[in-house]
Amino acid sequence: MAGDNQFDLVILGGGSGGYACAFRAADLGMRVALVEKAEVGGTCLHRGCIPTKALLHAGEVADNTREAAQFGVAATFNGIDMAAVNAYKDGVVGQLYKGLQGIVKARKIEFIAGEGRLVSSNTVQVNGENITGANVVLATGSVPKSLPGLEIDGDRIISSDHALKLDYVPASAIILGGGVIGCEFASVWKSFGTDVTIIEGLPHLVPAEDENSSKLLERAFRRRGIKYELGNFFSGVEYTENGVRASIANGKTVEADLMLVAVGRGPVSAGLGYEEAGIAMDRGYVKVDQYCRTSVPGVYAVGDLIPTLQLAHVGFAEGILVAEHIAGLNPAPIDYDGVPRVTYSHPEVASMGLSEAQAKARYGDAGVKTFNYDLAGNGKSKILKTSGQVKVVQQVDGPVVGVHMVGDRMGELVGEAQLIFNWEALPQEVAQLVHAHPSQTEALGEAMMALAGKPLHVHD
Amino acid sequence: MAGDNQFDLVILGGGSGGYACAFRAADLGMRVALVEKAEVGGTCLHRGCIPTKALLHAGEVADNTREAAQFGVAATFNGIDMAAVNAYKDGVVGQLYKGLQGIVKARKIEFIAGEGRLVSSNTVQVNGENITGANVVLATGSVPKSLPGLEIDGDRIISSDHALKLDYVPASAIILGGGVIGCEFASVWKSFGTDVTIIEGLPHLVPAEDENSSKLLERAFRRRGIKYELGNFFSGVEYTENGVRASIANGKTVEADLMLVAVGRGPVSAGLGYEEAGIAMDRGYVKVDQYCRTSVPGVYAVGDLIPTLQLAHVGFAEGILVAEHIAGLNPAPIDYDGVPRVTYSHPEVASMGLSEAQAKARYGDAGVKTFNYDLAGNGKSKILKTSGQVKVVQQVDGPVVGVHMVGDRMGELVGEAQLIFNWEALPQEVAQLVHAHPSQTEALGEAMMALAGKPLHVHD
Amino acid sequence: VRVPVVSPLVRRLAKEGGLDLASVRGTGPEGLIMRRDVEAALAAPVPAPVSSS
Ligand SMILES: Cc1cc2nc3c(=O)[nH]c(=O)nc-3n(C[C@H](O)[C@H](O)[C@H](O)COP(=O)(O)OP(=O)(O)OC[C@H]3O[C@@H](n4cnc5c(N)ncnc54)[C@H](O)[C@@H]3O)c2cc1C
Ligand SMILES: Cc1cc2nc3c(=O)[nH]c(=O)nc-3n(C[C@H](O)[C@H](O)[C@H](O)COP(=O)(O)OP(=O)(O)OC[C@H]3O[C@@H](n4cnc5c(N)ncnc54)[C@H](O)[C@@H]3O)c2cc1C
Repeated sequence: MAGDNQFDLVILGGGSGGYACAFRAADLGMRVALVEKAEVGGTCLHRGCIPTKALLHAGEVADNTREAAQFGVAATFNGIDMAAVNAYKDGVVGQLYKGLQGIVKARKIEFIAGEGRLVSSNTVQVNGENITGANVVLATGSVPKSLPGLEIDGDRIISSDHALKLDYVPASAIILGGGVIGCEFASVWKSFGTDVTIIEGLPHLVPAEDENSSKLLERAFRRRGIKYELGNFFSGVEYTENGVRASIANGKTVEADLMLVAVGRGPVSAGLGYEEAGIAMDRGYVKVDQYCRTSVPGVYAVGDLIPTLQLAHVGFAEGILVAEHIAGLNPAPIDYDGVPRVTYSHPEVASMGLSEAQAKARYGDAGVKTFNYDLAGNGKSKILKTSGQVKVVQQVDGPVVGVHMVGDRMGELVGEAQLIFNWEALPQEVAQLVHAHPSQTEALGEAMMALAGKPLHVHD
Repeated sequence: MAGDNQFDLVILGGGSGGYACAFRAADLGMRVALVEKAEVGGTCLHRGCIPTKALLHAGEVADNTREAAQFGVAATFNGIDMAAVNAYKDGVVGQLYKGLQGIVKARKIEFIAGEGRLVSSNTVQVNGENITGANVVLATGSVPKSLPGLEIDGDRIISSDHALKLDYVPASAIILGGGVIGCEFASVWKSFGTDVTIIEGLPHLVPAEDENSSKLLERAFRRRGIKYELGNFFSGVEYTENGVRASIANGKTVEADLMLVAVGRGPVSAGLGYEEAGIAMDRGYVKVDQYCRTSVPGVYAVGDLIPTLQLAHVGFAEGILVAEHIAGLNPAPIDYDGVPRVTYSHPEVASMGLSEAQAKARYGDAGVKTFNYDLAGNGKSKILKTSGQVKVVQQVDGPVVGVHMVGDRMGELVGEAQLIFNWEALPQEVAQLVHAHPSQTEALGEAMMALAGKPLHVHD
Repeated sequence: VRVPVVSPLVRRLAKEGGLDLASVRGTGPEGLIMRRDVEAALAAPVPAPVSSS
């Protein structure tokens, strides 16, 4: 650490939100201290986005291998070598981690290893030393939550943190929670050969998505043999001789080797001095305005610590916004409707903007037009043997206000959907651009053509 | 056939250009006759885009299976079952063909099976009958070309038509021509286990692409063990006992089981009455203006028959343009720079707009700025174990004028790149939208952020 | 009736600049209004009249 403990910016927490803020602030010429008790990269790199997607890709390879004969490839699937899967996953994480550390160094950010605590509105205490900054950013992120009375033992009742470190493939698993994380693990484990049952109290899987997407995912999961119990809440779990037995409010029980608790994540804020410094909080989250300013001048908060979408790229955006705001660049606040969302299961669920229900609430039932393009008409999807739909929600005579996609590899289409939504494009403005053939992006193009009144590969 | 042979529109040829025109014209209320000597769908569906991409996907599955251990999946690759590969490929084609036939029916297009000939500016003769239309569209497409004196025997010296029907995997193959089709077959065959050598007279593979893309593809092919001889022209071929021996102008020779001739495609126009009807031609191509009008009023031409980019989606666009132009909708002419281009090899090459060299020719050396984002920094690409780059060409202080990408699955990113290019977006307009993490679209986002002066995951 | 513009971005640019697109002459194909046309109109010394639509 430099002898001088006075910085332009002190950031507490080096996850997606914290490090993005540090990178941008350093870029803008600030002297930045980044305080991190574990590893730069945070949840996303070490316990979240990246390791889960590596597992999902290993699952895709396993499925490809198992189903190779469908494509004319003679192959034998001999099983999952979990040690090798973990070596692959850790290799990916390790390389990206090295990359991040390199950027921290290159941008001359003062990385301070240690657990920090806010001791005043401009001071973070770490390793007994006070680090002060003209501005402070709180970015301590989140950790897995549980339900009242449900104890995560890390062995048979586990969180995503443990699930990512399992050194074996469970023969059977219960997944408590059918949101993004639950569905991603359901997908991985099924691909690895586990007998999976999801318990979700709400009536649908990925309940935050447009109902059409939920239904399509449910259909695909059913075909894959992933079981789910929807619409009835979990009522308890007990240990059996070799596993666990979960009960559901409707009286059913499910037995399995282990249970993954994926009921959400809670902010890391207790005992860190936030309240003492006068920062307004709400159920553990730090309250902020549209520039991520807390109630205390000079103190900002970003990422999973604030009650916005818990996504790594939202953390990036908030971190960058804060750095630019401090630098006086007058950045525009983030339009959270404009943030792309992806569930990387097999099949993937990707979306932008408003669901049909949300759009109708905003524009009235008669103010909304939708079109569902079925991937059955899309050549590339047929080649991949994936099914699903691209659903587009349009404000009548106006722009596209929502895009909802289900199908393998749909996550990459959200890049185009994001421009369409954020730039308020009219369907005809997209429809006049002919998409590459044969690609999955064509499905988006076909939906826009249909909404623009000029359907191409569509059965009338 | 209806008793009445008088139509609003007669289209000669039911490939991508012809059927898209028929669909749109029928949509707009015209009575349409579609004359086709073989099958609706043409080259693209039956002998082009679709079957090649099915083979490429089978190749991907084979590679995945072979390399499964890298991802922790224990598997044995037992070889390619060409009969099963062909059944898969034909299944995909068959389903899409059925879909197309359904649309022809649903839109009440008069499908006339038979070889047609233009006998006057408004009449096509087929099966001895005259079919007249207020307007006529020529859409007879293209077929594989060869070189002077090089005879395609369909056995050891073959075209893509034959290559798509092979019922065995050649042990070795020479590919004459390193363009899109040549590189796609090189990729497929290598995945299937063939020893492949490409002979290309120009100094690079995919020579129409930005030089950076060519170099990246060459590097990737070299790593895959695909051999190539660049910069020296093919000088001849002779039969050996069991195969062929090709000679190159520099004196080298290459021996293999067979040789695929992929030196381009020529228009189908000879003997069809075009010249006799007074239609201006140029080396077999039909000459057209920006609305695809030929020199004879009322006669249009679209697709591979005219000297524009030989791509299925260009055919679609031209077909639609013609239908809308005839209907008086005043469509804007096609901006051919704005058409996405994809080579679906492993890795893929995808591009939009101008190469760096083209941009410099247009805007001057000082008028162009570029940025290359290496996929090594992109999490999702690391997970897929693919390498490559996203290169963006910007007019200084202006919009993005070119995007050039190499890497597995980059073909789907061209959807977003297409909007950026065609909508004249500035890098900062894209940069302010945070991309989904972890996705390959992030690489495009990172390149835009870097050009906008706010690099995120970039080593300075 | 919508005025044909090259992109939603250009529409937004015009809206943010208080520019009535109907008053802009497009220099693209078929009179399509390009980014350069809107930028030129916005930079013009005498601002184009804004319609109260
Ligand atoms: C299984 C899983 C999968 C996910 N998949 C995706 C996905 O695919 N896409 C996506 O966008 N998002 C995904 N997420 C969410 C994403 O990981 C988070 O939104 C993101 O990591 C939040 O970033 P953050 O910076 O706010 O917090 P975190 O990443 O949690 O970082 C907080 C950092 O602060 C440090 N810290 C905490 N307290 C202190 C202290 N007192 N002193 C010093 N340091 C401290 C922590 O060690 C940590 O490094 C996933 C999450 C999980 C759990
Ligand atoms: C191996 C290969 C791979 C390709 N991959 C791609 C790709 O991935 N993406 C892409 O965009 N493009 C690809 N193409 C190019 C694409 O196939 C063509 O650009 C497209 O098919 C051109 O469409 P068209 O309608 O002009 O001609 P065609 O598709 O050739 O159709 C012409 C039709 O006219 C019929 N016809 C001809 N003469 C007569 C007559 N006298 N009477 C009646 N009917 C007649 C033919 O039977 C045919 O059906 C590929 C081509 C090949 C060969």
